[in-house]
Amino acid sequence: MKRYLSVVWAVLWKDLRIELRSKDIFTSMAVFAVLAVMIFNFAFELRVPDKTVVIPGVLWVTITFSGVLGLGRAFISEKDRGSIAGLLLAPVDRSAIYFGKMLASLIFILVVEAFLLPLMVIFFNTNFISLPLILLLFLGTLGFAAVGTIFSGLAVNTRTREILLPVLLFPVMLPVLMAGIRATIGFMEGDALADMMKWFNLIIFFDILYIVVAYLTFDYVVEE
Amino acid sequence: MKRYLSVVWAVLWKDLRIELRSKDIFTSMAVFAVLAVMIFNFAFELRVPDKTVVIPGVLWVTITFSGVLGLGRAFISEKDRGSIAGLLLAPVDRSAIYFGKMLASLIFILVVEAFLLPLMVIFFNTNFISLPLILLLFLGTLGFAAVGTIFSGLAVNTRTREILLPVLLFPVMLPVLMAGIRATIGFMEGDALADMMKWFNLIIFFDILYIVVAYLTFDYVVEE
Amino acid sequence: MTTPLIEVVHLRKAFGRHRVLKGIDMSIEAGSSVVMFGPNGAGKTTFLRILSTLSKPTSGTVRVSGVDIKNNPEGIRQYLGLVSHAPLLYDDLTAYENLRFYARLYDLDAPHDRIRELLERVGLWHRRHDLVRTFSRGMVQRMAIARALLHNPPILLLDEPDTGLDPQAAEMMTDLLREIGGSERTIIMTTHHLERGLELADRVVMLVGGLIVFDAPASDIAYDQLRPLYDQYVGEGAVT
Amino acid sequence: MTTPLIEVVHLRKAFGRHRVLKGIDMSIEAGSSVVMFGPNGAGKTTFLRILSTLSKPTSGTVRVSGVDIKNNPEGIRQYLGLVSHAPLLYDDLTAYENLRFYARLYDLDAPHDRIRELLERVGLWHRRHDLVRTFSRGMVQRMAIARALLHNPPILLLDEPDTGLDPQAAEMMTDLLREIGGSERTIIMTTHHLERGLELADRVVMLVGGLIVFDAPASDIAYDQLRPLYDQYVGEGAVT
Amino acid sequence: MSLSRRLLQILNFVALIAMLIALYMALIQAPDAINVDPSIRPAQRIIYFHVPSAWSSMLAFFVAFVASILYLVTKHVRWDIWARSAAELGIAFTVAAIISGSLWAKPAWNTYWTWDPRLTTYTIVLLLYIAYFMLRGAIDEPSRRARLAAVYGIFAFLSVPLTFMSIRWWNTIHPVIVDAPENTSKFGLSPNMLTAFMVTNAAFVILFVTLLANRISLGWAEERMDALKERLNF
Ligand code: HEM
Ligand SMILES: Nc1ncnc2c1ncn2[C@@H]1O[C@H](COP(=O)(O)OP(=O)(O)OP(=O)(O)O)[C@@H](O)[C@H]1O
Ligand SMILES: Nc1ncnc2c1ncn2[C@@H]1O[C@H](COP(=O)(O)OP(=O)(O)OP(=O)(O)O)[C@@H](O)[C@H]1O
Ligand SMILES: [Mg+2]
Ligand SMILES: [Mg+2]
Repeated sequence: MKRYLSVVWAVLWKDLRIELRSKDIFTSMAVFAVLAVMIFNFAFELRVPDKTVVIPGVLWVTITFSGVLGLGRAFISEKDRGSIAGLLLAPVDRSAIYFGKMLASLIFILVVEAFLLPLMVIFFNTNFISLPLILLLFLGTLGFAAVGTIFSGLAVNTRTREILLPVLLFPVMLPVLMAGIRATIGFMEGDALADMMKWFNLIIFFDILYIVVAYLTFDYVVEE
Repeated sequence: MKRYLSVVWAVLWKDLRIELRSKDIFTSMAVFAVLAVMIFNFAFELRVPDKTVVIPGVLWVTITFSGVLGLGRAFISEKDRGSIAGLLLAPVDRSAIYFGKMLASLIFILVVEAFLLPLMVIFFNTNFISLPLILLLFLGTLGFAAVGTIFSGLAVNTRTREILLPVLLFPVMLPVLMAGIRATIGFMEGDALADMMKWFNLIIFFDILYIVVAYLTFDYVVEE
Repeated sequence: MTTPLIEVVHLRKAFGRHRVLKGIDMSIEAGSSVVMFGPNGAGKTTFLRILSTLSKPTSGTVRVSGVDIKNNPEGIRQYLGLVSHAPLLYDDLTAYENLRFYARLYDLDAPHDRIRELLERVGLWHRRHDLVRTFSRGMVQRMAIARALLHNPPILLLDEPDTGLDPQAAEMMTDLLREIGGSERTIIMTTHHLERGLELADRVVMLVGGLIVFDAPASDIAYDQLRPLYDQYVGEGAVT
Repeated sequence: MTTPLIEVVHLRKAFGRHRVLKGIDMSIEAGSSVVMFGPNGAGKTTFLRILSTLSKPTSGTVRVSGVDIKNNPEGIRQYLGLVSHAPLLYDDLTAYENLRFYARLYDLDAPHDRIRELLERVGLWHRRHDLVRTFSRGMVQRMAIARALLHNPPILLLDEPDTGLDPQAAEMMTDLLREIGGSERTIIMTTHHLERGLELADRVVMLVGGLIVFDAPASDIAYDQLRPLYDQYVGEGAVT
Repeated sequence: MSLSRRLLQILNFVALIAMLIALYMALIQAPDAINVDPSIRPAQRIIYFHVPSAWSSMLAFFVAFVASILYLVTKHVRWDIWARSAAELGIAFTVAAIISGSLWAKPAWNTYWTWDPRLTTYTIVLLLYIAYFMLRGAIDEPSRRARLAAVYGIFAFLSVPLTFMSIRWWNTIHPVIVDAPENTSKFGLSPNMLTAFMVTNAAFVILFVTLLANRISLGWAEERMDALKERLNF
């Protein structure tokens, strides 16, 4: 077990190191978040009477977008010099590699969210942040990173990528996204927390499902 | 001139051929576009009295974001086996390479739009498509592809790579994006075509400006 | 007779309709150095990739110490070191960081000393803080060798490990290989540099068109007979 | 005396603070074959990339037929063929499509016949409809050579063109190079395979640490003196 | 060398005088605006800081634009130094204009910030040049950095004029002075105010030129230091 965790950590450390090498990555993400919110602001400004109605949509779309951007990169560094093969040669259960890369993706998306939330509060001039919302975002992001990482791995495998990526990613992510949006809307409208437990449960259920399935299938995704 | 056009065509053909093989760029753009529209649709369904008010915003935002995703990959095939160097060795004005890649990006984004429009009509249950709108989209996309292609070349030369692309591209694209949104709102509200000429003129003006500047500067972007 | 370290039985591999390995049988004793020659596209890389567990055969089995590698790939990977056509390095990590990362994956004790030792051997210690991205081809290949030897694996699978190395680096590599793993180190290596291959080999194999056409102890082969022998067995050597 | 075809004057190149080429002067007559040896990291690739217009020198000039390549890079590229460390091919195009693409870039007449001729020469005609992604290393290298020779360029810049080639393919390459461009073809080539280099060369240059330390006609060098000579000039050959 | 240093000192001195004059014109010579509510008349004097800052920022970006073009044409480091110096000052003036605008907005519009097109487009200009410096930061090799930044500097400037036009094309709450006569009624400046307005603008241009000259000579010093470091293999 210690061995397993140390491999997870090694992979995570390596991904973080590569990303941090370009120190400006976080500034880029922050500026990106500003821009995205500004574009939305422009887009909805003239027509939507109360801009706060668009907050849930803007929030989840921005996260999805920056997430897709980030996940697309997750395995790109592995293609550099065939280095994915270097990982696969490690004498360790390959799921450790999966968890390392998944955690790295999770951290990147969470960092973007940490920039995005206060920014949206400023731009939309409404404080919609609450502890349950943060929990919700975390859970949603977890599922997103879990599925996204394995699909990103599919994308480097030439044989499977064409068929699987689009077909799978889209329907698979939808339950979590929908539940996330519904729950966010619920928060904005001040619904009772109890009412929203069903969304939370749905997301947690899917998170667990995704992670278990990813754990079981990752080996097949990367093998040749 | 014939020589020049034949190089433009060669580069365009090559990019299309590779894309038709792997469908990488197209699928990631399309998946994102579908996700974004669905998210918006769900997000606004419950909260906005009349969903059609968000159509212009959703339309342009989705195009911009999925466009950036596609553009980020525009130069990735060139990194495969150092093949960008192969292009740069060609005894030809490098702007021909620019136009070839720009047209390829343009086509990818247009194809995504061709999917997106009917999809939005179905989801929002309003037929907002009209010939002037299509023309508008085309003009907007042209400027977007023109700038996006050259910035994609800029971004691959940096340490942060794809992440930097939206940061560079969005603020530059904003004039066109704003004009596009305003004009779309005009269409939706049935403004007279004459009133909207100023937006069309603005977009056309920027399109020409961007293409000319890109034509003049591309050489500097790819040289080492 | 003891069981050989590596046993390959009826190994076949096809990519779609294209049959690359057409039934390979081979057994390799612990401590031996097998050098494999063969024309481009013969299937050498495919063979080594299967042995390294990176690729799965279409049919046939590979046993290491009597255990089918299908059944316990993780256990076997610990004992393998691979130099492949791709150097398996991260462009955006420095030389040191790359090896540090692999040291973690292989759970080495005292990684720093080991990394230092190897980087000094391949002549890159003074460049350890430079990104691999900025290395020349030969420097990258030196790194690839250091990476493969990091965990001191008893079995070495080397796919043209000498490409891009300057003559002195190639000699350094030969010395390194002789030292590693003690008397039990087993090497399976491909190369197109016949003389250099023969120098390291105690067994020479030729693979042509997915079949082994020649297999003999290196001591049976005279240095200047090698090229005629190669031509004889490999034939006109068009790509298959 | 006529002006030499290629003149390199005080050429320097630094990457940031790292000085790679430290002042190279050289002139090359039309029709000659210059082979360049040197340890890993000496700057050979950097030198060839500058000649090929892919990289710009920090200072110094390169003139081809008396014209500074800065001033008319497009005009000069027509006459250059480059084999670099990267094969400059698209993984997701077939062998034929790759060459077809380059034929368009170079505006060849009768591209089909020329592509067929070259693919047959490098032994890949029967594999023309396979993606380059599925090729073995040597096959990719053969493709890289075919690509570089496609437009029959009078000046060939070859950076270790023999890597990954099997012995017969290497001979095929040597023959191909002898034929191409007629008596006026000029070759600048690097390789770590000293014997093969000497065979093709009529002038041998050694580059060490960014400086030319040896430059002599190939006819002055006896085959078996080459390695001692190399060791003498290159020294211990640690990476610089 | 010493001549240019002397010139720089003269310039510094001139700028100091100009700023003092500007201060006098803005605070003492210019009359109160009579067409605004008495309670915000003192705040109205921000115009003598706000508009010159905004205009100087655009001038700075224009200089950066021209220097970028010259860099690509000549490949001389001088123009890279000019471009990055001017862009940096442009950012500084932009921030000054935004802060002063915000301070004015509080009394005038009863909020520090609103997403009015003028304010938005101006923020975008700020982001454009932040992106410009991020691009610079993401490239290590000096000549490549200069080259790619120059390309971006050209594109970035293309949308700057749009900011200037935004108040003229869109209905915004942000006032316009320099425009077609029919729109100027509300915010017209009296002749006395106009003098002060012009003088402060001129003073800011002098300030900008002075700062630019100083920044450029600093840029050269940086360049020399890098060269020295390289020689010492530092
Ligand atoms: C944070 C808020 C503000 C920002 C970012 C801002 C930005 C700018 C910019 C960029 C300009 C120069 C461009 C041009 O002249 O077209 C400008 C000019 C000007 N600003 Fe502001 N401004 C702000 C607030 C205000 C406020 C509250 C007032 C007064 C009520 C004001 C009055 C003016 C005037 C009178 C001009 C000159 C307009 C002209 O050139 O015709 N600004 N502002
Ligand atoms: N992924 C793949 N898909 C289809 N065919 C493949 C794939 N990988 C290899 N091949 C084919 O298998 C054959 C053997 O390839 P392999 O790489 O094993 O050759 P090799 O003996 O290593 O040659 P070289 O000396 O050139 O490295 C080649 O014909 C190659 O085209
Ligand atoms: N982009 C770069 N950035 C920094 N340093 C570089 C870069 N490219 C090359 N170098 C350095 O320049 C030196 C010479 O590299 P070059 O590739 O020219 O060597 P080479 O003679 O071709 O070696 P090899 O025989 O290994 O191919 C090396 O020290 C290398 O690290
Ligand atoms: Mg091989
Ligand atoms: Mg080299």
